[in-house]
Amino acid sequence: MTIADLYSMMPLIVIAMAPVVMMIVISILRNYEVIYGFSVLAFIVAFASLFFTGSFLPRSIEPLLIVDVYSLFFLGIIIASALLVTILSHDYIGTLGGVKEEYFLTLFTSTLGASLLAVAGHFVIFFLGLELLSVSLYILVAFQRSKDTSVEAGIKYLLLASVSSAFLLFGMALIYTGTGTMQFAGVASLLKGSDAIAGFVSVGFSMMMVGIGFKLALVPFHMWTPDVYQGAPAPVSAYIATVSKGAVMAVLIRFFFDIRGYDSRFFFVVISALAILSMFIGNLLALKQQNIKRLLAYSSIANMGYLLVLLLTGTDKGIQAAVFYLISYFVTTIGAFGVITLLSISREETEKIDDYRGLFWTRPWAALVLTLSMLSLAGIPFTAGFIAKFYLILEGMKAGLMLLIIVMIINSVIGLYYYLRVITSMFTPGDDAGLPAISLNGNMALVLITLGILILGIYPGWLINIITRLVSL
Amino acid sequence: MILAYLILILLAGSLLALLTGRKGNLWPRVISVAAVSLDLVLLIIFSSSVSGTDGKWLMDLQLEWIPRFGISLHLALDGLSLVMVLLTLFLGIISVVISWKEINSRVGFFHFNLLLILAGIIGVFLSLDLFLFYFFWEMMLVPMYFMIGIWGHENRTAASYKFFLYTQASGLLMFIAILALVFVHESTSGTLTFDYVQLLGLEMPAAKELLIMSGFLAAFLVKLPVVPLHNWLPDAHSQAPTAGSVILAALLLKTGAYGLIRFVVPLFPSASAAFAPVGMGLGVIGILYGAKLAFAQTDLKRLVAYTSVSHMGFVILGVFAFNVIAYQGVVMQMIAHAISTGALFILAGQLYERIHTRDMDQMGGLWEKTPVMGAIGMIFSLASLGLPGLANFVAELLTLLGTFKASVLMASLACLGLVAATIYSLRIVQKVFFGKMNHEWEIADLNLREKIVSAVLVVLVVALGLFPRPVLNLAGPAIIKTLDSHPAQLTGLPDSGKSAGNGKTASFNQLSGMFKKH
Amino acid sequence: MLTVPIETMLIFAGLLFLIGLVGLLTRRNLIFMLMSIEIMFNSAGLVFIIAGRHWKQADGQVMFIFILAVAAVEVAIGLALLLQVYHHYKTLDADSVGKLKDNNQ
Amino acid sequence: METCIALIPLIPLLGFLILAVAGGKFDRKTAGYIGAGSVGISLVLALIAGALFLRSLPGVSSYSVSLWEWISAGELRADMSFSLDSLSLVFCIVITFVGFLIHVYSIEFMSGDEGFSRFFAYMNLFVGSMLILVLADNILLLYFGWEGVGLCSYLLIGFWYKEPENGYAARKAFIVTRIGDTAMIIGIFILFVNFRTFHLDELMLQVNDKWSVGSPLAVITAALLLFGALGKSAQLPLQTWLPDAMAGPSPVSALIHAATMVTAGVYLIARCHVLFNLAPVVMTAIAIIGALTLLIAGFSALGQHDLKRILAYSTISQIGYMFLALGVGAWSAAIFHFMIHAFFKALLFLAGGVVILVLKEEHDIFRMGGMKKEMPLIFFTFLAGSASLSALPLVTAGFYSKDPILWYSFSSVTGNFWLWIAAFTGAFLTTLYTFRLVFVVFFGETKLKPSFQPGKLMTVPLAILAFFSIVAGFIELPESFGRFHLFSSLAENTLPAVTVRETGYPETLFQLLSALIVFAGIYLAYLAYYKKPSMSESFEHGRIHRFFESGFGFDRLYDVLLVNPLVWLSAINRNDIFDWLNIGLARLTVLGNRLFSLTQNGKLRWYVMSFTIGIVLILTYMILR
Repeated sequence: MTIADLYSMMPLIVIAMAPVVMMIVISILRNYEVIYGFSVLAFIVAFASLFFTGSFLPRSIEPLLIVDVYSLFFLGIIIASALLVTILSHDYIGTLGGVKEEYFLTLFTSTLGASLLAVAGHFVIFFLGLELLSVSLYILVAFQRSKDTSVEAGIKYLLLASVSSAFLLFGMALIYTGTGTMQFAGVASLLKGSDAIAGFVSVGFSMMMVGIGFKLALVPFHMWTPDVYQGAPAPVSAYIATVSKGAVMAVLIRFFFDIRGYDSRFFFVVISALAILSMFIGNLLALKQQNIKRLLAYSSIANMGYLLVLLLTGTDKGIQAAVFYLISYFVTTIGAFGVITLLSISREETEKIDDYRGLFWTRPWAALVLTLSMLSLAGIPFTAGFIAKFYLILEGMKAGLMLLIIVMIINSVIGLYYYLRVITSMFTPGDDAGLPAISLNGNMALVLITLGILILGIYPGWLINIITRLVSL
Repeated sequence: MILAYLILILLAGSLLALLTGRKGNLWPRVISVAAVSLDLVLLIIFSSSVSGTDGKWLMDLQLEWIPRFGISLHLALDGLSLVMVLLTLFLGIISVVISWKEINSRVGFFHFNLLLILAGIIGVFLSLDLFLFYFFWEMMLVPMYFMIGIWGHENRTAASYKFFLYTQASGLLMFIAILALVFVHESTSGTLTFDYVQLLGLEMPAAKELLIMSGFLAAFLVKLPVVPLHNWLPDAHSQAPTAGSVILAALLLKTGAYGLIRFVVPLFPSASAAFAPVGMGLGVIGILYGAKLAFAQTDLKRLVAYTSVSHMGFVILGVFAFNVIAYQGVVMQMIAHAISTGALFILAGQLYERIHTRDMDQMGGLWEKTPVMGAIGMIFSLASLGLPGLANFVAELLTLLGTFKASVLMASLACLGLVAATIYSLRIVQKVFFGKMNHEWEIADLNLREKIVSAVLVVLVVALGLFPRPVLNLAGPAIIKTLDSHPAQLTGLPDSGKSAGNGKTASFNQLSGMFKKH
Repeated sequence: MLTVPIETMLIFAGLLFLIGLVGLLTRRNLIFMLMSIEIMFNSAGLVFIIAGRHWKQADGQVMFIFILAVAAVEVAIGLALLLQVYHHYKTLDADSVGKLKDNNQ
Repeated sequence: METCIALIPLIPLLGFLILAVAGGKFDRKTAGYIGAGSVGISLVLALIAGALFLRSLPGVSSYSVSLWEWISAGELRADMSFSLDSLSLVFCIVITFVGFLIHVYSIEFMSGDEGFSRFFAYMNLFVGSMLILVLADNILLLYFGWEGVGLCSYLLIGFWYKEPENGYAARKAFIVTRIGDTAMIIGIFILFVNFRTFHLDELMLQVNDKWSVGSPLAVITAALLLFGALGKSAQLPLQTWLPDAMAGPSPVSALIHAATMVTAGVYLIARCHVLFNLAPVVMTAIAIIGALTLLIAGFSALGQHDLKRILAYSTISQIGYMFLALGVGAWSAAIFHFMIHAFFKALLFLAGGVVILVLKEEHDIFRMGGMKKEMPLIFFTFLAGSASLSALPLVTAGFYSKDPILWYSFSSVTGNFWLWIAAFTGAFLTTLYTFRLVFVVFFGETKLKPSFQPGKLMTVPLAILAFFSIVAGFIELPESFGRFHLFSSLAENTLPAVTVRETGYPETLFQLLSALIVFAGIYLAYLAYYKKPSMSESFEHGRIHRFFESGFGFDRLYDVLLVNPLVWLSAINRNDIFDWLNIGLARLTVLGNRLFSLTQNGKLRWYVMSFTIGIVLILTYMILR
């Protein structure tokens, strides 16, 4: 391992070191604000180190890690999202009773897991990263242990995630049995060589799909999503919806493209089916949902369904579109959850859509952010979601995936209905039911998010240029 | 650059209105009027300084936007769009003025939306980049949805959903079609571009052309609207606040018609020619079905909404007749309908303000109390039935005549719409202003502000009825250019005048020929 | 030494996995469910061992050790959560822990 | 000259504009002066134009003036331009002259009405539109006036808007005529598509040039135009609106019946005579329709009790005569009858209006009586009008105008015996119902006392009209009376002369017969309604009477055939069947929502189950593929 290898792992090292330092600090001085400040700083440093790392790329640390621009990009997305979630969590977690400093610590460990996924080139890292992510998330989901739903969500998430991990693991084992290697590239090269894949290798891929499908919340592995989103503290839901999914998407794309899954009819059919099911069922489930967190959960199911379309394009451009879509989806989702978080008191969350009545008039600023988020999710011009959908449809159509695109269009319309329901509720007259005031800290995050949504929506050219220049496999 | 300013001024105005909304209700109103007037003045000054009768763009602006996809901010103005933009700005001012007293809550936000809609509509009329066009096309929806949903009548929520979902669904189909078109162009020429000018004259297989065109048609026909895709309209129109109804009827519907002329016909010449019989049929169905339903309504605004369906039937009829006369008629119809229907909605709003109902069964005999309002109502009802001397007559005449050249059968059926229009229009006057008073309404006649608005509209509808030439002359070159190379024009729809020159023979063949064409 | 064909071994592991899965589906007690998951993990571990032996690599065994560690973590956190669940719900019946669901049923 | 022509229609329109915009601000006197004055000025201008025109004859047979280019699109071009020839000159003068008198009369008649200035605004618009119609040099402008006239009839019939029936009558008038107009506009389209011009003279030239006699296009076009004319002129089968149109004030009826509206159809056919000449079938149809209408309307008039409805049916009947004349190609006879009819019908309506006014809106003639004693002046003028309407031989203008029609219906090349018989029977009916009216209203005992005596503003116009009803006929004498054809020689500058066939019978014989029938009619009326009222008793209450009273049941027929189905049609599907499309879709998605919502039951084991189902499905696909 050379020094360059070390440099190329800088972001990971920063993220890994942060919890260590935090533990030490906590043991010396248990102060919420200090820990919070430190974690924000650490994330910023990690993010900054990305640029430093950039000059040493691409580099693969055999046989486990692949650090290339692609993974760097995902790292950036993950870290930035985690940073935003951290900032948004401040007020919410601050009002929790009992120990709460460990929240940020756990956030780091889970981010480390997610980061590992982004650079994974090997089943071991894949598995370890996933487990690190999951285990930390169990804690985060159930962090509010005085609340029964939070605990329930935690145990549900734990059990189901474990089952899915078991599937994933069994699948990996089968593939390893068939190919004798656990490196993505190795698996891919072996698969290319032989036309007839052994039966159990295919079974292995299928079982891996369960594990990945679970994390991405694809139908029919989606059922945990609404329950966990609802039970978990709002910022954690945001985290699950973004970082966790983004990381898994990163590894899925890499793996899928390595083995050229899009060329296989089997994968094509299965992924298409998952995508179509996710779109329809996700959107239909959200249609009449009264709980905004569950609604966002269902919406995330549908959105992952949309994203799968790009997986099937099998081109760099498809990946680029996916990256753009993820970025815009993250900004938007964090925006939506951010408003929920900031308007919630940790004991009693503001999660019914009706709770937001009159928000337009009592809290125009928060309402604006939530409205923008909803419009962005619905893909309306002026928002990031519009360009993202456009990009997605563009690449999807170019790859000739007409059926999926049509399904997506139909679902966009269904989806629009429930996003509008949220907005309508906000401008329906109602009273300010004692929602908490938003702190400066929270407002800053909201400003960032709003700018993000608008800039990506109005002038996305620069980002698209960067992505097309840098991101490829 | 002036074209971009037109939109930017409105956007800036909308933000200002939003921000000053807290300071008081007057500010947003003044700002809105100022912004729209400024636009109008600018446009008039600059458009009068450029002259172009040869069908070229009067103004043209192209800025980079998303170069990766060949998307640019391409705005251009020709006679047709100039007419439409002028109309938009004019009715924009009217909309602000009529909301002066009607809208008293969230005034800042209201005007924010209003100006945003106007910006979107102007964008639609000016865009020459298909992506930009779609961008503006969708941009109009959200503020309109707010307008209906916040300031609307009792069923506003359902109406706003219906409006948004309908138009969004059809818009997405158009979006797909845009992409498909762009890809076809890319595969033949190798460049990815959304630019209208470059996409013109693209050769493609007939089936594909038809398919892509149907995507565009979906969006435009829903907006127009055409039966049976019209259901969003009565709800949206009747539930929206007055300014919303006016903008919906007078402007939003026109974007559909504009889209047909600007995009469908030039981009898909042969497919549109093939579609013509169906299109005309839809037009006729719209005319008659809209009229039939208009007659059955008791809700005044709903009635007027269905008359829009009927009147827009003439537009689609004319568009698929592919000749200059019909197109001039379509342009006139857009303007005339905008004015007359807008005025009727304003009237309904004024009545609602006074007696708090839109149910015509509750009205009656109001002439006695409000002769001025009655006279205005009468004039616009007459306009709506196409009385000569008013703008609608010129429009319907040209449309029908143009259609007659293309298809005798369709035009003749559409003429039945004239009778139907008489029936429903007179019903308005009869039910609202004539007869006995059902209730002892103690209502005041129009005040000065309302009088001025109505008077301006009356003057306009009469002036355009008697002197329609400014509009016709403005739109003329653009129309001729649009139709110039259209196959329906070249293959020769029956040119009976010329063939009749052969003498007194073969008249019967001619006639049967005329019937057969479509 | 008796050599068992790799397919047989895989089927054995598969059955083990299936036992875990069926256990998961049939048992209502959360502790039993956790145990079933352990079985599933271990069946996967078994396959890694088999494969490692088949390919004459140490990778499989390394992976198994990772699995053991991870499983331990899972169980540790799982049990901690179970305590909390019991605290709130006074039961470990999986079907009774169901406050989170769609309400409009 | 040109200015004159342009100003003739514009001045009444200006009057309309002033009254409409600022009507409320004037007192009644001013409003009346503006209203009547503007028509008066038009009259003067028309007379001047007429004089100039006559002086320039025969050198120049038409003048035209173009104001501005109205519509131009593609090859289409229509100007706001007027032209004056002998045909339009006659119409102009009659319209302005009779119109002026009616306006003057109205100043007094309407003096008690609250909508005074509105009334005059409408009346001015009416006259203006009619003038546009007759002066238009292109058919589109003609249509402009045509519709304007229809509008004004609507406005004026529904003038007393508070009675819903008036509104319905007004609507009926507009809609029925609009049906005709729609046919007409299609006819105009055909003309334009074939000749690419709207200009009337040019059109007629080209029609003559390019279409052969009896060619289908010519026939269809002529038929369509005819249909338009039938609507406006209240001929079969579109006659039903006119009797109901009595809802308006009496001067309005006078204006509609005498000078404007209903004669528009006659004008149109006369104006397009070239086209109609090319369509002999249509010409025959016109003649037959005219004959049928005059009979049906004559019988219907006999069945009416309402004074104004009697006059209304008599108008339909008289227009039927004009159509008959047009149908047999006796163009100038038709126009001549139009002119004379304008005088006496205006007179009758105005005089009748006075009767109704002074009897406080009593319309039933059987509740009147003895008016001769009460209002002798009205009686004499009314008598003059009646005599003229009945075509009392030699002394009335009606005789000179109607007699040629009777004669040509037989002697024209397209005329025949049956047409003559119809016209002849019609003449008898006319006399009968006219003098029924006279005897019932003016003779016998006084049943109602007049509430006041009419003033000068009313009586003077009556007197003038009475004068013209008697003497105006002398400008055109039948062939058998000598060669004095002032009118037809003027008209024949524009219209072709009638072609007469050799019948073998002298004209005098027919004149004698029609004179006899007139006297027979008067005598019968005298017997049945004055001398021995019992004679008519059984008739007045019989079933036939009811049939006549209902105008041969056309209204009922149309109700059953058209109106009811339409009302039914609008009643069904009031809520728009296509809405179910949305409702269905919405329900479908909500159903999907409910269905899938069931799966989210919060049960852990079920969630694991879904995993299992998922993997089983995938594996199944893998194996089966």
